[in-house]
Amino acid sequence: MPETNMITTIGAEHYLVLSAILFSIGMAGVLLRRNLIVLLMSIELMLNAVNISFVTFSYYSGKVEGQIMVFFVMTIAAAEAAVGLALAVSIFKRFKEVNIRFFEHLKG
Amino acid sequence: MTADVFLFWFLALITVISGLAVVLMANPIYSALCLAMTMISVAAIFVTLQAYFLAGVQIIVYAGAVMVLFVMVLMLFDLKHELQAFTRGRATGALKIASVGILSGLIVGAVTIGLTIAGRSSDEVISAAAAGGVVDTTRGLSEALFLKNIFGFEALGVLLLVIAVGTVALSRSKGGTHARD
Amino acid sequence: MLSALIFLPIVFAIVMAFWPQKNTVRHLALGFSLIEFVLSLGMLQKFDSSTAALQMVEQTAWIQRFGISYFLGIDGISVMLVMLTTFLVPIIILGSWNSIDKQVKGFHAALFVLQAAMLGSFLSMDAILFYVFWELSLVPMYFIVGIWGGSRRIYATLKFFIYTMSGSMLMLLAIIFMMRLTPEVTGGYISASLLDFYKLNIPFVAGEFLTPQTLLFFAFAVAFAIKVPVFPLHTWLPDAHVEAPTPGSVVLAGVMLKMGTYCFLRWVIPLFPEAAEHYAWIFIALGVIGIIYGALVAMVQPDVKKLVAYSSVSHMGYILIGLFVMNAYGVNGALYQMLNHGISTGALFLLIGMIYERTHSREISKYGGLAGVMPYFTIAFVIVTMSSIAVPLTNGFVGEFLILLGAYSYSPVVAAFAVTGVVLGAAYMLWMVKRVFFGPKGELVKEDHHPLLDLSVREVVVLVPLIIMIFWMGIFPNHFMDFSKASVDYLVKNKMDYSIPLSPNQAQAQEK
Amino acid sequence: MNQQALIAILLLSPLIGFFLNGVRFRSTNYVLAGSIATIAVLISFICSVLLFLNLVDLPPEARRITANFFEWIAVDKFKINAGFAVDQISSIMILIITGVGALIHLFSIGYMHHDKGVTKYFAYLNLFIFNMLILVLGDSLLTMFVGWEGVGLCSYLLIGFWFNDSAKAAAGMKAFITNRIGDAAFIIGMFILFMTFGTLNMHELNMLAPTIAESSWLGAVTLGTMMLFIGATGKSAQIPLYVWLPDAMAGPTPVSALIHAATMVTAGIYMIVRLNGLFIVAPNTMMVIAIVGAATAVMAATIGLTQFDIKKVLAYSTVSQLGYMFLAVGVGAFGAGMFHLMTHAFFKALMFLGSGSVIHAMHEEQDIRKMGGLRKYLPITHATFFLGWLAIIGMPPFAGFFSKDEILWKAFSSSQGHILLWAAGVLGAVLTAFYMTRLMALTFWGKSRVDKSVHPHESPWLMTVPLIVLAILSVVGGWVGIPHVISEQIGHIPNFWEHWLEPVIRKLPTVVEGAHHDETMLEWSLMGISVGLAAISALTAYIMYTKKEGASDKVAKAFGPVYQLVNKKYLVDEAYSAGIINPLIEGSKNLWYYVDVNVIDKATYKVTDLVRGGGSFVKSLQTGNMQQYAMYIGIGVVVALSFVLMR
Repeated sequence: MPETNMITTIGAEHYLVLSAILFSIGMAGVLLRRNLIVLLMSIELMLNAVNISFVTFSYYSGKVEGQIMVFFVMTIAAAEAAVGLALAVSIFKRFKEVNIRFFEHLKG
Repeated sequence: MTADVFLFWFLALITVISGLAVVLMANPIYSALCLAMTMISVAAIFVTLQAYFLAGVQIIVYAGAVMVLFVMVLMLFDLKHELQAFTRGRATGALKIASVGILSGLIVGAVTIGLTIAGRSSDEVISAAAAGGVVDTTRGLSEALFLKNIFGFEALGVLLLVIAVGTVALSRSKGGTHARD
Repeated sequence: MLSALIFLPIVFAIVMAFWPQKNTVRHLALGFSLIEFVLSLGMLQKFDSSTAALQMVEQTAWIQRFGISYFLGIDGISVMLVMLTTFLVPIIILGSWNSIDKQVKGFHAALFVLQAAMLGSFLSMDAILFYVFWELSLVPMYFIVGIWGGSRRIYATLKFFIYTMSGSMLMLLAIIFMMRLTPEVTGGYISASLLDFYKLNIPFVAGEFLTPQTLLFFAFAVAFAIKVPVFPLHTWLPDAHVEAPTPGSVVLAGVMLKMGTYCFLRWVIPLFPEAAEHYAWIFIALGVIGIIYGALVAMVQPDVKKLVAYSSVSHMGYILIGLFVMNAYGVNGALYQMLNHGISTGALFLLIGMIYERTHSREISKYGGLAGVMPYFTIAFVIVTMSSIAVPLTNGFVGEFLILLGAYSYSPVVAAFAVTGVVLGAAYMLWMVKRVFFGPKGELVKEDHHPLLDLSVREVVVLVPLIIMIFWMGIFPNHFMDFSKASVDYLVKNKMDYSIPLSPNQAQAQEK
Repeated sequence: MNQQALIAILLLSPLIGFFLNGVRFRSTNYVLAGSIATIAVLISFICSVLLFLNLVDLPPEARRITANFFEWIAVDKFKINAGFAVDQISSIMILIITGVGALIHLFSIGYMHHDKGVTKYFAYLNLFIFNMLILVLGDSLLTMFVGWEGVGLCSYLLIGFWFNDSAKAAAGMKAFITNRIGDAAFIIGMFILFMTFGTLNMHELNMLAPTIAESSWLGAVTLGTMMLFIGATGKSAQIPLYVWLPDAMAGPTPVSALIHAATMVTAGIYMIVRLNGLFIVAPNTMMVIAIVGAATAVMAATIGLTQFDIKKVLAYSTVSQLGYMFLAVGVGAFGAGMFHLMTHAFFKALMFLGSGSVIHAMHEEQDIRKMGGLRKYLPITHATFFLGWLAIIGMPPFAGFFSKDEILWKAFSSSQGHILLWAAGVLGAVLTAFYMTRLMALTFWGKSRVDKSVHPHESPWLMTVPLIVLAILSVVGGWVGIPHVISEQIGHIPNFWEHWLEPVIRKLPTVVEGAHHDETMLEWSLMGISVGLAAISALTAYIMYTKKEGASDKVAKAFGPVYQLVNKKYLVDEAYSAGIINPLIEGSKNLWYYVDVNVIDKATYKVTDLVRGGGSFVKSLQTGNMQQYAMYIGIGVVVALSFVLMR
């Protein structure tokens, strides 16, 4: 594939690479940030990245099932955010901070 | 350079920048705002992929509901600028960044190699898409959702209910709603 | 018959555990063990010593899916060891009459379970069944040492357990591997029967280590070598012996070590004949090292029990050599030496236990001049010592001589090195006897506050059968060897293509 | 009576005596114990005599009575019967053992009557006789080995009889262990012979022995016989394993007489004579035997010159005389070896018992410097000892003369012989004459140096009767083997001894050239030289120790360091303990400490540490830090993905 086409012709791989980059950013956030809320946001980023992939595959294969998955993912993401935030709230109540290290208390 | 192409590059740039900002911003409020930005640009990307219904849902559910939830919690905590945004430990930090980098590199590599090996250049894909045509996406979506995947849909409903109850149970104060501590 | 032999002790153990009276526990246990002994005599009566065939076979499916069966049988190789086990247990019970004073019921129950497990591993002809019994024997021993042992008993038990266990793991792996090979010979289904194992023809390439037969051979051999114990794997033995209570030491030295050497004969040599032949030199060399090393180290031990433990290492070295030279002299001698060692070392441990009961010390340097105080004890001890250092007309001589003869026909060099054990053996035992029994009265012998009484009637009753056996086996070895000769000769002749015949006719047919 | 039954009774009688005394070993009834033991041996003696007469009745070539009682060991081709054989050689031995044994038993009743362990003593003594009989009667090497080890055991028990003395117990132990070294070689020798000839039956071995002498040093027969000879050096106290015998004098004196002079220590010579058919075809072994024998004879004699313990002198004398016997068998004079064995049994047993009588009289005093002039207190002992003295220094016509002269002549004339061997023999004879005279002079003659508190008294008849009988035997015992050169002069008395042994002894040719007359002259002159030198030597010693006080000290001073060295027994014991025993013990301690404790155990601890370390490493990964967990997931995905992609 010639170099010029990479820029001028947008294909599935462009979307997928975008999705990968976004996913990686999200993952970096999960791994590196200490604020629980930002952590949750990073997870949302990762989920969104996955959604992009789904929609891309759905579009390029002409099948609608990919979008169904996105639908489900969104629901799960909402639910996960709710639970995560609830946990954040209870952590905050106890330690007046939402640092991830308080979860170390979950260690046996 | 057509409008489509320009639009993709523009949206991609915004998505990546705002995504990076989510991770890098020290103040969680800024992170939240940048996340909203990302959500919106992702919704726009959905539009370029002709997933109009999903784009709408993305805006409403994510940029609307979820983001509000985040911002509300942040407000509730009244968090100021954090002293230390990132985890300690250089070695583990480097390891984490390295693993993330390698992972993204691997995915990108996988994507490009995978598609070329499969021998399906994007042109063919586009033509296939045009031929097959996801013309009426919203209708198609609803049919797929409510006819084919009804069980999954219902299951998700149950899940949401459980989550709702669980969330309340987690965040309530001891001794029930009326108790004072 | 064989099932009864194995499971009767378990029934005894259960009865023992629920026996209401404390005072009669020992009498009951003695009675039970005598019943068991009489039963085994009945078995011996029915045993046909003229054939190498497997006798009194019992086979029922157990876990059919994996071809595991409850498969018992007895032949000349195991018969005398079974007798040794049933013979020693009543003696042990009588010998530990006074020395075990806590949890008497538990002790005797453990002893019976141990007996059952040992008999089981001598009699089972199915790999998995064997493995079960083999491992089962560890458990009661663990408790016997761990509960009734000396001050460092926990260390000793742990060492003993972990050593043996790590060997067993290797063996289990090898057993499973071999079971996977069995469909080749059984026509499609998996089998754990030893007889099917014998039929296997596992490829062997000389010089290449990573071939199935070599690996399996070493897996089995190391497992058994730990139990024997062979030279570099022996260090658990002195510790276990020193910490074990007297009866524990007797069982350990008398029977449990024999499980290792017996399995070399039952498993390793017939299953992997090429590898065994090719790598025999390793084990013979280790045997020689064991003889000399054990003797030298025994010589400088300050503790009597440790001395005897190291002498076991030395004696087991002889047995190992006898097994691996793989000729009729060596193997017959080794099998005989197993019995001898069981009796003479068992007797030595009993004797040491008796003196320990009186003085609560095993330090050689604290004794001296015991012969003047306890003459009967001294006579018994000297007789057993003579057996241990293989003076002719005692049992030890016959076995040792045959092993050396076998070693000589394998290689004169081996015999030349092994024969130094004859000298060193005399040196360490007699030096110990000199320091403990002769010379001026030592610190412990002089003291007045615990009068050193000579042997009681009970102790005499314990020792007399052993001493009778020492001479009987030394003067009329044929009475005992005849039981095993047919099987051993058959094994030696057909070791490359061995399988135990199931009937005398088959044995004769294969002979031709 | 049936011959087999005779053999059975012969063997079992002392065993029964052993049991009868053994079960009541605490009794101090010395009369009962002694009677049981002595009668048991007497019964054996009667059996021996009957068997001997039976043999005499048989034609010379068929003089062999065998008895197989049961099959002892039978594995594959290795079949050993509990079989016993009485032939020309063993019949002599059983006569000596039971005859001299009975006398010593009798003597012991008197000697041991005050000892608390008297019953035990007699039990051991009977057990010894039993084992010794097995040794000499066993028709295969292995049955012989049973007795061989058995007598070693009894010797151990009897040397350490007074076990409360640590040194005595140690002497017993030393004897047993030193013997064991020889026994180990003996076992190897048996293996070599069994592998070569397929049998251990001595009769068959002699038959199967090749007819042509083996010249190689590594031939089977040479090696096998060499190993057996090493076994013999242990049992018969030759260089380098002789060190136990002098220490063995710790036992009761009759034991020294029976075991360490008359019977057990001669087992090595007996064994070689029994296997003469085999030894004779191994000239290299024969040469070694002859050299070792000659060297021992001279060396032990020199040590004997300087000892002051009456029993030690006799012990070294025994070692020296045994050297003579080995010299004899080494030059192929098996008959002469046996002959000397017998005469030595008589006069050495006599001298030991005599010394026992002296010690008894002196209340356990053994130092000859504290004796002297005992002749008037112990007339019978002195008279008998005197006869024994004449016998041992080889004065004609006493027993020792004939046997010693025979050996010297053979050492000179045999094809295996050599003038140096002869010279060594003569030197040994001269030294023997000297130290024996010295012993006589210091003990019985000259002035009394006896402590005032001690009142020596003659022993009771129980002790003197055996002395007298043995003294008679010491005088006449040699007359059964009078050499031809002498018998020709005194009326052709046949040489019974040679005649009797002829069918079972293979002979080497004599190499002395020339006519019969020259040979006779040579033999006469050699005889004259040795007897003359011995007589001069004895006379010198007599003068030195009785007439000229202090002469001996002057000589000792003149030789200074040499005297000290000899007096300290050439420091062989010290060399052994410094060179072998101590390094062995120290080395073993190090072996235990380093190999067992520090290498093997440490290695296993290392393995457990490894497991534990691995465990704690994995444990440290589980921090509870969720982000780290997420990282592990990430790394896992990376690894898995790259694995998929790289494929």
